[in-house]
Amino acid sequence: MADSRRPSNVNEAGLNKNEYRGAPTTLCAGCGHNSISNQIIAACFEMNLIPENLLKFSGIGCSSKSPTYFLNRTFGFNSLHGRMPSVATGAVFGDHSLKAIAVSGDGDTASIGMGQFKHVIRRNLNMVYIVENNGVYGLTKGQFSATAEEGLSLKYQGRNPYEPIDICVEALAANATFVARSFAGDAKQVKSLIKAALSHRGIAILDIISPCVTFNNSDEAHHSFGWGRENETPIHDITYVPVRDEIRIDGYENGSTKLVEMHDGSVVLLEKVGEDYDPTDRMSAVRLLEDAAAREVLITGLIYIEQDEPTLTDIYEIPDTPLNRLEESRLRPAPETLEKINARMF
Amino acid sequence: MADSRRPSNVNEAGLNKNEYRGAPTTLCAGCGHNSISNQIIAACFEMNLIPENLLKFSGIGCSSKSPTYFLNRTFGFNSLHGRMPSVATGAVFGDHSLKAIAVSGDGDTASIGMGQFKHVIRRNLNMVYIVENNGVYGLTKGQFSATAEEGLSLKYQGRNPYEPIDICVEALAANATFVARSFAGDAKQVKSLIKAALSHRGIAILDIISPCVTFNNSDEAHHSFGWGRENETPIHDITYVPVRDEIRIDGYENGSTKLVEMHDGSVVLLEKVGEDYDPTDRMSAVRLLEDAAAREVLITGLIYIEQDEPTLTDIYEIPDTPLNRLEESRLRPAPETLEKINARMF
Amino acid sequence: MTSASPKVTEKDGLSAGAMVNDFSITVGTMNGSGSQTSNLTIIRALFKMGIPVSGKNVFPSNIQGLPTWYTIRVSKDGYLARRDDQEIVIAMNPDSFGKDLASVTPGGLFLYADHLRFDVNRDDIRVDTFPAKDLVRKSDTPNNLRDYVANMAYVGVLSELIGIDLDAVYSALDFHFDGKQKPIDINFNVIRDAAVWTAENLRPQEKFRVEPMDATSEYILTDGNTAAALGAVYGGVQLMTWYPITPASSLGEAMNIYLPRLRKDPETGKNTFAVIQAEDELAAIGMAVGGGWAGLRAMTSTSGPGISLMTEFAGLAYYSETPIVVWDIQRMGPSTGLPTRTSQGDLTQVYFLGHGDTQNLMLLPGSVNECFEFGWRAFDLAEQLQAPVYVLSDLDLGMNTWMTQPFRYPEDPMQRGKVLWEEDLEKRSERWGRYLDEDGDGITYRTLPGNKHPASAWFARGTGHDEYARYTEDPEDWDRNMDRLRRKYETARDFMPDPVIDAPEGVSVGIIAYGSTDPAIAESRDLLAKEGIATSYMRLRAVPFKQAVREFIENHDRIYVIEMNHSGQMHQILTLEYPHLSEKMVSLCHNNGLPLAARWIADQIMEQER
Amino acid sequence: MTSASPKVTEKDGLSAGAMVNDFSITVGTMNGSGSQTSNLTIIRALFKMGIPVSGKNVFPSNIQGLPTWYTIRVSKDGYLARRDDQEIVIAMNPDSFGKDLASVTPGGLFLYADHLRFDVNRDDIRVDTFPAKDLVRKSDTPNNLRDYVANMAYVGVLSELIGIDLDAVYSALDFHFDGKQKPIDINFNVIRDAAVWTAENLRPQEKFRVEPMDATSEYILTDGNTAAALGAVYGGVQLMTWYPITPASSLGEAMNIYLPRLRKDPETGKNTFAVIQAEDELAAIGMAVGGGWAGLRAMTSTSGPGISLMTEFAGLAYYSETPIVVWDIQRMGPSTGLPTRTSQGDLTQVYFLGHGDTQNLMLLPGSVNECFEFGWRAFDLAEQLQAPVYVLSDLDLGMNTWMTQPFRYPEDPMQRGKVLWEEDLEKRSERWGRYLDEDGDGITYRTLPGNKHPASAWFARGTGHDEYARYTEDPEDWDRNMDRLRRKYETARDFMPDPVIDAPEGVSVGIIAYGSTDPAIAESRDLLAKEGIATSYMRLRAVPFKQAVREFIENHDRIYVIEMNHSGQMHQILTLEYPHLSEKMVSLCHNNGLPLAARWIADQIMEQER
Ligand SMILES: Cc1ncc(C[n+]2csc(CCOP(=O)(O)OP(=O)(O)O)c2C)c(N)n1
Ligand SMILES: Cc1ncc(C[n+]2csc(CCOP(=O)(O)OP(=O)(O)O)c2C)c(N)n1
Ligand code: SF4
Ligand code: SF4
Ligand SMILES: [Mg+2]
Ligand SMILES: [Mg+2]
Repeated sequence: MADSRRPSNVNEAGLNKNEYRGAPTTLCAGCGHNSISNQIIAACFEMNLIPENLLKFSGIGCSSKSPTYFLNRTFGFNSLHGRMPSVATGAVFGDHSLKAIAVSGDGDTASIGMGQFKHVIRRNLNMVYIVENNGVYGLTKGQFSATAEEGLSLKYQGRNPYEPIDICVEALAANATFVARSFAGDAKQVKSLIKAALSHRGIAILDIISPCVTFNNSDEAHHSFGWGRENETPIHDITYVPVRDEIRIDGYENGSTKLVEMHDGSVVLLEKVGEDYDPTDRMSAVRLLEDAAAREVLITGLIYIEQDEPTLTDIYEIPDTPLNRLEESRLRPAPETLEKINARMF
Repeated sequence: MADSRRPSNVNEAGLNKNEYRGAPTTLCAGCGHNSISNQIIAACFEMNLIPENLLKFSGIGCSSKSPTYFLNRTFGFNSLHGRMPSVATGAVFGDHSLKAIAVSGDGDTASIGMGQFKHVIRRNLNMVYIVENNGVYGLTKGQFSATAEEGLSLKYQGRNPYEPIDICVEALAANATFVARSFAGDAKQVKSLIKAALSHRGIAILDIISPCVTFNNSDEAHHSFGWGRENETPIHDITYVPVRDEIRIDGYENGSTKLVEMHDGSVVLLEKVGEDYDPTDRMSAVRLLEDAAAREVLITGLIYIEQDEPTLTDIYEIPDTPLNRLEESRLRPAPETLEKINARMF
Repeated sequence: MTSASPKVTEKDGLSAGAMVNDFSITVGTMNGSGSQTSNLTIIRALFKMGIPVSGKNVFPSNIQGLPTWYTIRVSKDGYLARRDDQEIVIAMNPDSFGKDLASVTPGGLFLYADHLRFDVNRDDIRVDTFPAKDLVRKSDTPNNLRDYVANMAYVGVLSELIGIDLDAVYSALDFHFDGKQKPIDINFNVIRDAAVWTAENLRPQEKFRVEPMDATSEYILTDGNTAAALGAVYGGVQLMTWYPITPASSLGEAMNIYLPRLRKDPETGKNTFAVIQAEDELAAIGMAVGGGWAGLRAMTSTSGPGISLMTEFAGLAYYSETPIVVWDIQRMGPSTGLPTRTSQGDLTQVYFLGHGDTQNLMLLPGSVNECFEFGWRAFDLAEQLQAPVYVLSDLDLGMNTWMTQPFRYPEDPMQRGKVLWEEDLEKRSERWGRYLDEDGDGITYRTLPGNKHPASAWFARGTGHDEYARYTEDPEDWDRNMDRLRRKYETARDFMPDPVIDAPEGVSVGIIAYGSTDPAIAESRDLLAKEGIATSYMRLRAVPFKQAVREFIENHDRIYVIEMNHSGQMHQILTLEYPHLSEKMVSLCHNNGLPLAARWIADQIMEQER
Repeated sequence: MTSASPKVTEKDGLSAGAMVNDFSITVGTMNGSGSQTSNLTIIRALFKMGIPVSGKNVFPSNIQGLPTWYTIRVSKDGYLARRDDQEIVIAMNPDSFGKDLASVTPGGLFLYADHLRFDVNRDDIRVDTFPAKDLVRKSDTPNNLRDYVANMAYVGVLSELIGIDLDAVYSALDFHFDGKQKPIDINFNVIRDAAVWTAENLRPQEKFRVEPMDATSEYILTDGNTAAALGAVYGGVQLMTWYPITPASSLGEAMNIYLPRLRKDPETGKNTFAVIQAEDELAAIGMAVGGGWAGLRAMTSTSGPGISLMTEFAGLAYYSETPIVVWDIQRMGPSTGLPTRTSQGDLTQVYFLGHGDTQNLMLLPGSVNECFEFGWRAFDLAEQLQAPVYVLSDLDLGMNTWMTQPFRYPEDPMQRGKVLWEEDLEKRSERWGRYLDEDGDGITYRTLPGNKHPASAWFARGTGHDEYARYTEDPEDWDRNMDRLRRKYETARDFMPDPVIDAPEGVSVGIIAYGSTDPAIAESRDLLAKEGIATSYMRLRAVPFKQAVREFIENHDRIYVIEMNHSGQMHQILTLEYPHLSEKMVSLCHNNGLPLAARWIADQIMEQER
């Protein structure tokens, strides 16, 4: 149902794809992060989002640089290492009508950022939180991150003796309302999950294995392209169906496909691949992840979703008018009120 | 089999109980933390531990003050708010033959301390980590902590809109090798669990509900004495049997009792109360906690134990002689070695 | 109703040696025992009688069971500073009995509850006991409340002995319990019974008396943290992010009390604010930075340890030029130090807060009233200067009860600084750049998230950036930006509040101070004047300084820089600003946790001026 | 084997206008393209030829694909500082071609790979191209390595044109590839082929030549972070806790390399050390504090952002008097700033690090060799003074390749400070107290965990404590302890390393500097001498200062304090120490991310001295 008067390279928002791009990337050629940036661009373009209606956030790292490389027309804050969640939390109160997209790294989130990661989830901030997970510190040249698998060996670093932190397990433990895992090598799934996340109200954690081709891409490494291609095991085939295209869905209604209706009316189709999987059941999510870790397979897909929790800004009952547009008359109480207060001060 | 020549008030270490006490408490009368301190004293006394063979650590808070009130003859560090784990980690390398006992609060651990809490677990530091969990910030006069239940109302603070963080769930997510929950009102169980924890090699997380009688002790509050007494549901009866008393165990060997042999040869007896529970199975632990949270009951007992993971100091392969006793000859390489290095510097 | 004993109504109090409305009372109790209500009741009653009064709470860093002291000073001359002398001491706590007894000034009065069984070995003071527990038992107080109410006994005894009007006491209780009759009666009955018992059993005394005055009608009674919170409320605060810490917590809690009452949106009835208790101070300031960047009036409040944790974000706010307000209610450091003792020890740290080259803006409130003023003004400054503004209060100012002038409604409208919205960008011909110094004052124009103009967006960062907020490592770009920040700092001088100067003609001795020491300085100047030493006084209200500061120093031969820290931190900052004047400046520091006393200041200066 | 072209062997290089062993070469490449190997090969070859040489890497804060520059200076006079002039420029990167071309000094030489298709618009320089890709293609280099090896082409071209001995080049490769023949051959073949091609196709030049000297045999070639790590290894470091950050990471990584080789326990073969990569800087310093308290030689290394995060722990270490060593490899701030650019911008922050009243100890290494010395000495000082010791290096010193004197084995045995073990406590009659100042120097005796003596244990805390480490809020206790800390700080002056002073008789102009600027200062003094301006020079090596510092200032009329920051931070610290001498001290700051050049210093001083 494309609009006939519209030039083919322009979406329903009247924008062409370039208007969703950012500055040229300065990341390494082949870096997983670049492909994720591309899927963010594609998803926003295809969803007809207005760039000015979004917000970008990141911490510090190669991954955290990537918001420079998408959505030039979107306000953003490249904050501090591990502290992106707090900056995003404050900023969203400025205009809660904007949808936030955050990009972080495994070091930025699971090492220095663990505390803020946990607490932003607990507050259910309305934000897509992408962890570009490569098991190393890219920007500081290849030290172990907390998600590196036990036994991994890296130049100058020796052998990693610790069990990895599982971003999705941690997200579930903190009661995240949307938890997904994907693989930068699986562009189609990455894009579908980003679209679903953008349609979710509340925090959406996307743990995307995004290989560092420079420092951690040997085939045995669990965050490499090679290992990912070998071991990726989708729990379902995901298709995102935008709001107005429900007609399209009919075909799918059948036993082998699960249908998740999102708040904005769009629909996420989960087509069965292996055994049945219900992403609305916490325990099966936990079991899935425990089992995947034990069997050392890279399961991907929409692991968990819970749609009825209020977001942080819901809880605070602020006006529809963005707070940052309220004028003085609505911010400074009248003089009489102060007289009353003075009188009350004994 | 008490030693007949020994005066009755003296243990096998030749010490009387007073030698395990600390300074008089300055906490509120009736504070749950005080009863925990008493159980620490009792456990160490009954286990015949030498105070100088232990270490004490804490962060900041009423709970973190409590190490002042036990084990006067033990070295300790009352560190910074939320940062006890890092200080303990460094200190244990000074003399890894010492067993560390740490006391923290729910604010100290689950709010500001979440990051270090997670990472000290990941490193499996050989330490008993007690969280005296009262759902509030006691020392700063009663603000919500991150473990406060949703809907709790407190003076000046209003209503808590967030879901609580579950210390045990978080500990499991981070692969803790010993996870237990107890209730300060259940002195016997607290003492048994502390003894078991002291016999565990590796990190032992004890989440002990320890009511703040001054700021959060109304009967409906989930961290109150009233609520605890009403809702405590032990998953088993725990008895700690010290090394030399194995004979005593024989009686117990039967279907209704599980037997956990600890590294030091002591044994923990878990006597069935409700349905069977296997504390060595991660998934049942997770299920147990999920279910308890849903049913709003305070389950207590030894939730999970895994005994074969190396501790942090094991991993680092340091000599048996404590590092802090190595003399210069073992710390400073010989002059020739430096000449070689200079020669190698092109 | 008048005081239970007729004697008091006779105005014979002004006999020789009598000290009318001019002495200090210290009560030694156990914390968590409810004595705070009794002490506030006394203060309020005296205030109600029109007598200038001040209270200093010296409490331990725990919640219940340790000795705690409350000192009330009445001063017909309106001196509000702490005094070392205490003419009347009331002892309620066995653990501090000895200390309390020893602390009575010779010729003074010592009162204690008769359940404390100690023998008194001083004959240079008057000593009386009273049956605190008895009085409560005899009253119809419910058992569970008796321990708390026991402290009301000394209110009654004191009232009777020094002549506090029981009407005034009653209205103090009425205020405290918000008109709730039951608690008012329970407490007042004990007080009245105690007064009656005193009249009947204790020898009246004429030496220390209070008599009604009319010196408080122009004042209110409150604390600096409440004032700061209210100032922020009237300053239009939109985002308050905090983490509990003594002595700053009551600021955040006052917001929880007043914002819901005062800041419901007139149009929608919704909240025009959000107060978030963060998981720690890093998150608290991080949220504030996010909010300030997004155009909100954002603030956080903390104390020393929190400031230390905020250091990295402070640098980001400084360098990304994000407006935020940070209240530092100073307590004694280094490290965790003494959480319940006051100090002015964070100046140099805050001045240099952040790695690399930073210079921060500081406001220094000198009264509760000024806490209110800076509560709103700090936002104007932060948004006009696009920088973090640090307000350095302290425990004494923030938590103690002060008589202060009523809060003044902000005279001028909010200053939101250089912000461009859609229509502003529409109007422009030339391209806008976030860090483009169009006006030459170092302050550039910013746009805010939510702006729908396609040219409005920019990517904020703590890394090197050019005029268009693009990342750059070019040496010239870096230099140019740092020079502009320096320029902005110079511009800031004009925006910061003026120092308060009292420099009489021909006076050669100057005093420089700031913050909560103001009353002590004022009183010490009178003491010095009596000794024939005339002084000028400049109270600094902000860093960086104005021209006037330099002139004050130039116009005096010797300047004493008086402060409550160990290193003479303001003296250090003044030395850096005016090295060529440094020879004139003498650093006088006192920093033991107790508010400064005028006597100490006077002695120090006299020592050097003689 | 000699250089491929016979011409070069003729010693006619010293013709008029020729610059022998005295010019700079800059190579512009793309980072991540392996050019670092080529540049190091050139430096090492020159060093091998006995010619004083230095290299400055100016690289971007990303991993691959952006322009990066490497400047090599040869100086027969042994000057190692950066120069602004570059006589020879080699361009390998299309993205920086224009910039590179413009950067050649008039009369200079510009070489670029012929696959860069640009036209050159300068006739004041000689321009040549060479077939980098061709040469590689013709060589038997495996495909996957060709891009890396391409950069070897310019090594060959340059060697041929200016006369670098190919034997020296070969041994440089031999060293780099640790004797592995295959990579050595692959790279050397390309270099040789390029040299041959050059001899056959390019006009030889005599203007810029290198000729063998004997000026490097007394030196080694390495970087400051490696030196610091090795110094710590020989200082007996037992616990190294770090979190990755540029430019400090290579210090931690050097430990990972050298500790396992050098510090296996002679008796048990086990590790006498632990290196922990912490989850962040708060944990890194927290672990160090725990280790230091437990009697380990504990250290951490970081840069500005990390220092900021360590602030709260810095205060705890200071106030609990816990020995730790903190290396700050300074980079450009404020905030994240320029992670790959050098600066000296953290001085005032570190000096005042921590809320409340703190004064910290700083070491300021001025050479790679001194990084080694302070690597071990810092532990002696920290343990003797029971305080955190901060070693302020910078990116230039830490990461660039320097020729420096060989590392000297620590002259004196380890100083472990005042520690009491079981037998010491046995011996004592009087009671021991952790904070009891028995010697009057402010330094007290400590016991360590594991001590089995029943009287050895104490409870460390950041809160107020008395002589026996018991918690106290008593005002006198607080004062007394702070006074002792001040006393200890005075004691520290005697322990800190002396400044290095060169003050010729009768010279009135003095220079004060510190750290990595040393070579630039030395060279600038020669430039000034040529202009008839004699100067004295004091290189500070530590804060707090010794008497000698004051005397140096007193003995000169004008002192220039030269540093790489924006605020003149050392000038500020000197002003605070010697306000009465401040008029003499002029602050000269240069801070754009590039190491200081002698010319700039000389010009600045001449401007004022003329
Ligand atoms: C406070 C602080 N500490 C350390 C650094 C240095 N640093 C920059 S990026 C980074 C880690 C990045 O790793 P990750 O988040 O996994 O991102 P990646 O580069 O792998 O995509 C570190 C430690 C910093 N910038 N700030
Ligand atoms: C960095 C820092 N922030 C804040 C504080 C103030 N503070 C002291 S104790 C405490 C919370 C204590 O709560 P919890 O850990 O639950 O211990 P409890 O008192 O409840 O036993 C806080 C916020 C501090 N001391 N340091
Ligand atoms: S270093 Fe690794 S993570 Fe960073 S850009 Fe290169 S490939 Fe990506
Ligand atoms: S305030 Fe609460 S937590 Fe603190 S001592 Fe009192 S009862 Fe215990
Ligand atoms: Mg990573
Ligand atoms: Mg608590």
